[in-house]
Amino acid sequence: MGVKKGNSLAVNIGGIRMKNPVMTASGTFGYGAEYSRLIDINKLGAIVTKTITIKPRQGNPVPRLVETPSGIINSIGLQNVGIEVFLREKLPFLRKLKTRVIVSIAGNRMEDYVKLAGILDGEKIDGIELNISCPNVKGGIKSAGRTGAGLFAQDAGISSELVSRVRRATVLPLIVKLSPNVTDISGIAAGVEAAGADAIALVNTFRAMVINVDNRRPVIAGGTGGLSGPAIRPLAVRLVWETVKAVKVPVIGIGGIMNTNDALEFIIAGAGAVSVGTGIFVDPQIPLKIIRGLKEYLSENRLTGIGEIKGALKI
Amino acid sequence: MGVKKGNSLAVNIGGIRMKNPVMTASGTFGYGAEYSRLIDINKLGAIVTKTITIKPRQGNPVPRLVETPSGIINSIGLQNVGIEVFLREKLPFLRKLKTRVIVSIAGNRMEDYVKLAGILDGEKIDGIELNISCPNVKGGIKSAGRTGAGLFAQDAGISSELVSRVRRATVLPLIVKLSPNVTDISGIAAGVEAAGADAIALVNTFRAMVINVDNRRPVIAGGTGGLSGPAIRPLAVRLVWETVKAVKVPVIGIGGIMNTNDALEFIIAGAGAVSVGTGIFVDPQIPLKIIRGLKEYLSENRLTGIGEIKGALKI
Amino acid sequence: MKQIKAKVISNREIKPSYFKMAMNVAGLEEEVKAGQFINIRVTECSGVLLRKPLSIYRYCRKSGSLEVLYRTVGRGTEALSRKRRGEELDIIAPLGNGYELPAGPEPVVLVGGGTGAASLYFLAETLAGAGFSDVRALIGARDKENIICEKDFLKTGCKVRIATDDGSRGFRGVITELFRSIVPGMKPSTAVYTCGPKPMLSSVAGISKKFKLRCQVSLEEYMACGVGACMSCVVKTKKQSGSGGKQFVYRRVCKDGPVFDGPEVIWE
Amino acid sequence: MKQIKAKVISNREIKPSYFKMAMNVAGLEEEVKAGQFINIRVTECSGVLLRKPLSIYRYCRKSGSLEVLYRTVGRGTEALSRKRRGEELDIIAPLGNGYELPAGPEPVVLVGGGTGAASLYFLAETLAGAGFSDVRALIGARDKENIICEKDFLKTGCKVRIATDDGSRGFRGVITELFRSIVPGMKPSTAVYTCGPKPMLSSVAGISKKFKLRCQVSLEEYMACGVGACMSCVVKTKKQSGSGGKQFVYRRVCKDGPVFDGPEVIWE
Ligand SMILES: Cc1cc2nc3c(=O)[nH]c(=O)nc-3n(C[C@H](O)[C@H](O)[C@H](O)COP(=O)(O)OP(=O)(O)OC[C@H]3O[C@@H](n4cnc5c(N)ncnc54)[C@H](O)[C@@H]3O)c2cc1C
Ligand SMILES: Cc1cc2nc3c(=O)[nH]c(=O)nc-3n(C[C@H](O)[C@H](O)[C@H](O)COP(=O)(O)OP(=O)(O)OC[C@H]3O[C@@H](n4cnc5c(N)ncnc54)[C@H](O)[C@@H]3O)c2cc1C
Ligand SMILES: Cc1cc2nc3c(=O)[nH]c(=O)nc-3n(C[C@H](O)[C@H](O)[C@H](O)COP(=O)(O)O)c2cc1C
Ligand SMILES: Cc1cc2nc3c(=O)[nH]c(=O)nc-3n(C[C@H](O)[C@H](O)[C@H](O)COP(=O)(O)O)c2cc1C
Ligand code: FES
Ligand code: FES
Repeated sequence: MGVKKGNSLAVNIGGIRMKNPVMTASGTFGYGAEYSRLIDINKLGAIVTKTITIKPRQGNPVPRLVETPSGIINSIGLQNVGIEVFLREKLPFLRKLKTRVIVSIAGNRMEDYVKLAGILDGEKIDGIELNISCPNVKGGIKSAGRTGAGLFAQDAGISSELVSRVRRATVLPLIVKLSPNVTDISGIAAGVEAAGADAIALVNTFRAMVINVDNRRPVIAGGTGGLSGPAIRPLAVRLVWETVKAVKVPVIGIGGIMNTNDALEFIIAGAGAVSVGTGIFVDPQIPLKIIRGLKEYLSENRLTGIGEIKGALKI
Repeated sequence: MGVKKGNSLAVNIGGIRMKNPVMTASGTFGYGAEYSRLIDINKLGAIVTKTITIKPRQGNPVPRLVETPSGIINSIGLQNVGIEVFLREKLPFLRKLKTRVIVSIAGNRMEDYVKLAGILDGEKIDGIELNISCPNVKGGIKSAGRTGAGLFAQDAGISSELVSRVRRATVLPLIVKLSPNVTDISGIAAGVEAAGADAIALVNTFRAMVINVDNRRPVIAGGTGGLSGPAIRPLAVRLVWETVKAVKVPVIGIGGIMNTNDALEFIIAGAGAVSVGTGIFVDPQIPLKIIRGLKEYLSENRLTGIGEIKGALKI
Repeated sequence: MKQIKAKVISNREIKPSYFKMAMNVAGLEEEVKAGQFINIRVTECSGVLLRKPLSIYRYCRKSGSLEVLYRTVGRGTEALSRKRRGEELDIIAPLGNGYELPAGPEPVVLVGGGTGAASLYFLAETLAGAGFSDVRALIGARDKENIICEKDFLKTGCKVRIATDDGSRGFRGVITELFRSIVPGMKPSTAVYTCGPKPMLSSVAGISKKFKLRCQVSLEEYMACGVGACMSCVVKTKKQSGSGGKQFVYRRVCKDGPVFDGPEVIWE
Repeated sequence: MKQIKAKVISNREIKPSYFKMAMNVAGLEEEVKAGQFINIRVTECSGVLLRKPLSIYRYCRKSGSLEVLYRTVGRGTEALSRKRRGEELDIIAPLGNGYELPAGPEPVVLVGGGTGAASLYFLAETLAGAGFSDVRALIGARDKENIICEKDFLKTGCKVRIATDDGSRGFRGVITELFRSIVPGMKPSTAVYTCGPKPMLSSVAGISKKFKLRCQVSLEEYMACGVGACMSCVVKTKKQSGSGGKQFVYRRVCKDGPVFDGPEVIWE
């Protein structure tokens, strides 16, 4: 299939210029190096690192993972090396890559995010993703001094407050990753946009539970975990579509993307870029296959740029 | 596998005494008759009818259905014969059955529910299920004179108000079917309990979208539809578990139940009964297989009644 | 209607991506009519969840053998194509109303597009058995590689005409054009049966109406239950007397159909 | 580590629910060590999503043939068991660290439970090739029907002892009891390798420690990526010097293992 000259996959996601709109989702691509022998990382639009916290985190007890119909549930609990080791041992490898590097960060309290953003502000990275939606760690709303035990991203007011505080700590492009575990995504999305987010990523995982009926315990050691994979794709596409209608900043579509068709669904729904998460485990080639597939789709449909189909949904 | 004498599957769901806890979910079992040549309906714990409205409804344009990974999305739009034809033509068949008959009702406005409950109050049925959570019809919060375009079941206050109004219209056991498309199920569940619900059923479907990338239109004619099937089971189990912690009335677990193991997950999470929906399409024998399977589980585990494992989750 | 385990007798690719599968349905104990279909569970893997509806292409009550003819278009039909002799399939059969045979010895025209030829072949066989001697089959496809059932029709004694979009066999053009070209010569009592893609059905129904021929169309719609319970598979039909003020009535392809009288259907 | 398409050479049931599958991995171009594993995509159907990790049971660099030995326990392994000669599998191989061979010509004891025998057999073959002459294999299973690889071990020149829980073959009782009974006679330089269910590994590691034998254990954990990226497959290990105030360190079975020194692991 010949690719027409001038076809362009380049996108600008809140100030991050990527050569194509295909990214890897936080937590599924480690710190990049792990997959470097299996795929040519330089071809990716961007890498989002595993979420980094101030101190190293041990993460949750095992089992941390279970397969479900067309999905998986994980509860890693943000096991990561901490910002110090990350900067010293992981970032140098990432910097050498010819792809955009986005560092995902999280904390138990708002101050943690602010501090991490401040530390990263001086580093040669392309953007920061605020993971305010991980269902597998404590903290969140309660830690913000409010009632309720939800995630930051389950409360519009708290999400906005967090984003505006982080906004003051860095000039780097700021992506805010939202939770799908909400009644109304559009209010939350509009709130973080107003607070200064340059882009919105969604979805993070859906809180889920599997029970072992023999020992009558949850299979995931922590009780619940987060569901990802093809099972959630139709939910994620709907959420992205609703979010796109509510904000002007670019939206990164995530959730069960396994091939070009899936990526196109998100883009047509309005996503400016897409991230592959669980799909990486199934076939590490998926992001590169999607990049090729998108090029072909553009040629076949005589389009000159991916922007032409972004949000092209007829409804 | 010999079944020990005295094993009992009998349950009491908000005043509805069922010989076993296995039901069919609204909208997937028609008005009962459709499946009568394929399975012995009399063996079921209860049947929940297709949701009935005051006037007959045409339902939504086609396509109304699409398959997704381990799930289906539907947007039937409550096509039904209306309460009059239901009482005249469908109920007589149902009354002859040796199973409990629960009539699901819905309307665009609160008054519709009240009126329907009033009409059904005089009929020989075993209970009413309030479908305040169908994602495929208009009405809901807006029709209650509030702002927002959600379902009744996405607003705790409106849900409670609706239930307390219906409560005054009937002495029949009242099951309230909730939506999983919410940030916090426990508040809504507690609210409808306080308003007089005798039982809570969940989940209804998750709002979802699939896009045809060739014509760039949603596959479902109405744009979005509701996701059901095994894909959502881990989400439904989690929601039932959270709900059970928030209320004292029985909870009916629904979502992707395909076999005995799945049913047991819900029961161990705390459900008093379970409903099979999408599973019926895949294999109409599933409810009966589950009834046999539950009996075997009781024997194998030397339990005398299903109540012994209800909510037995160790966490 | 019965849910039974049917053992695969054979399952072979008759031409690229077209398969014929025979299975033993000895337990069926029921009359089977041309135009009816079966609903097959193709895999235990939840990635393909729903049963797949396929028209009955052949049925022999004596041997208990039932055949389907299908094209692999997606996950479900591909899974089906990997089934081998001896494997058991969970099927629900027979489903739907089936074609209504003509009352007298009228001439009959069958218009089949794509895999639509499968159910029409079963009808041709039934008609031959019932003594209908003037049966013409028009089979259409994109190109000659996609023409199916030609020999089958010939064996029943039909006169067969072929149409291909690219002209690689028979009439060059769409089958509806071929149909339109022969209709003027038909007797007014001619019965028309058609099965295939919706635009073709609509066009055949329209032409038949114009020439006052009775036309039965066999529709396809996305199905979940296959037994009339879920309301997924509806088609807009003209309101019957007594259906109130509505402009149309949605009827179920699986239960009220798949065969409808052409004029009943509202084509959109 | 490489992702390649491997053609199935053979896949047969060696005893009820145990399968041996050979595949062509000619493209691998890499050394393969006993104790390493491969990660197989068993189906395109999303109902079984993750790759399935299986130990390398045999590898012949010259012919490019790699074998696994597996038991069908769920959807994934069942799908694998239906693969036939000529089908292509998407595999990532080789993964993990593998067993470290003893430095000198020490006696070696292999303790395998269930399918754990597979990777130990590959080790036995390697040891035989490297000139180790005193290798003893203890194989344990529920009953004699579940004993695997006995002949394989014998062919490498091992001394083989069997233990079955029900006493239907060899020693009656758990394999760890058999191990405990022979350890007192072993030289202190003996190297112990063990693979199988976690309680068995823990026990073998404990006994080895008591008798001051070096013991390597091969662990299993639920895996998603298999390459060290996702942190799903961790095991609690003793903190190394320099890992701060933590009581333990989670290490990745897929990347830092699956083989660990017995004393490293915190058994819970
Ligand atoms: C009454 C009836 C009779 C049929 N007879 C035949 C036949 O004899 N031979 C034949 O080759 N095909 C027949 N079909 C079509 C056949 O059912 C579909 O090709 C098949 O279901 C596709 O499944 P898939 O998983 O391979 O494809 P998918 O990838 O799921 O879908 C491909 C396309 O097939 C259609 N389809 C998928 N699932 C269904 C479903 N459950 N019900 C209806 N349509 C669906 C959709 O339009 C979809 O776009 C018939 C359909 C109906 C409704
Ligand atoms: C490094 C390693 C080497 C292995 N070597 C062998 C071998 O040589 N022979 C053999 O028969 N088995 C081996 N196993 C176990 C094998 O991977 C599982 O039996 C298989 O994945 C089960 O998949 P399933 O879909 O059939 O079963 P499921 O129904 O999914 O699960 C059955 C059980 O298998 C385990 N399991 C499932 N998926 C995984 C996964 N992705 N990773 C780890 N465990 C899982 C779980 O404990 C689960 O309870 C090995 C596992 C690991 C981690
Ligand atoms: C094993 C695993 C670990 C994850 N870790 C993180 C994380 O550290 N930070 C984060 O923001 N999201 C994390 N996620 C969520 C993914 O980035 C992604 O949002 C989600 O999995 C949905 O996409 P998918 O269906 O393509 O996997 C993780 C997901 C998985 C499966
Ligand atoms: C085709 C279809 C029609 C449905 N119609 C209704 C309905 O009329 N009323 C209702 O309360 N729920 C309806 N539902 C939702 C089911 O009752 C059930 O809550 C949901 O499908 C989840 O269960 P499942 O995963 O077992 O299907 C429908 C579901 C399907 C698939
Ligand atoms: S498929 Fe359910 S009504 Fe036709
Ligand atoms: S399986 Fe991903 S880190 Fe081991």
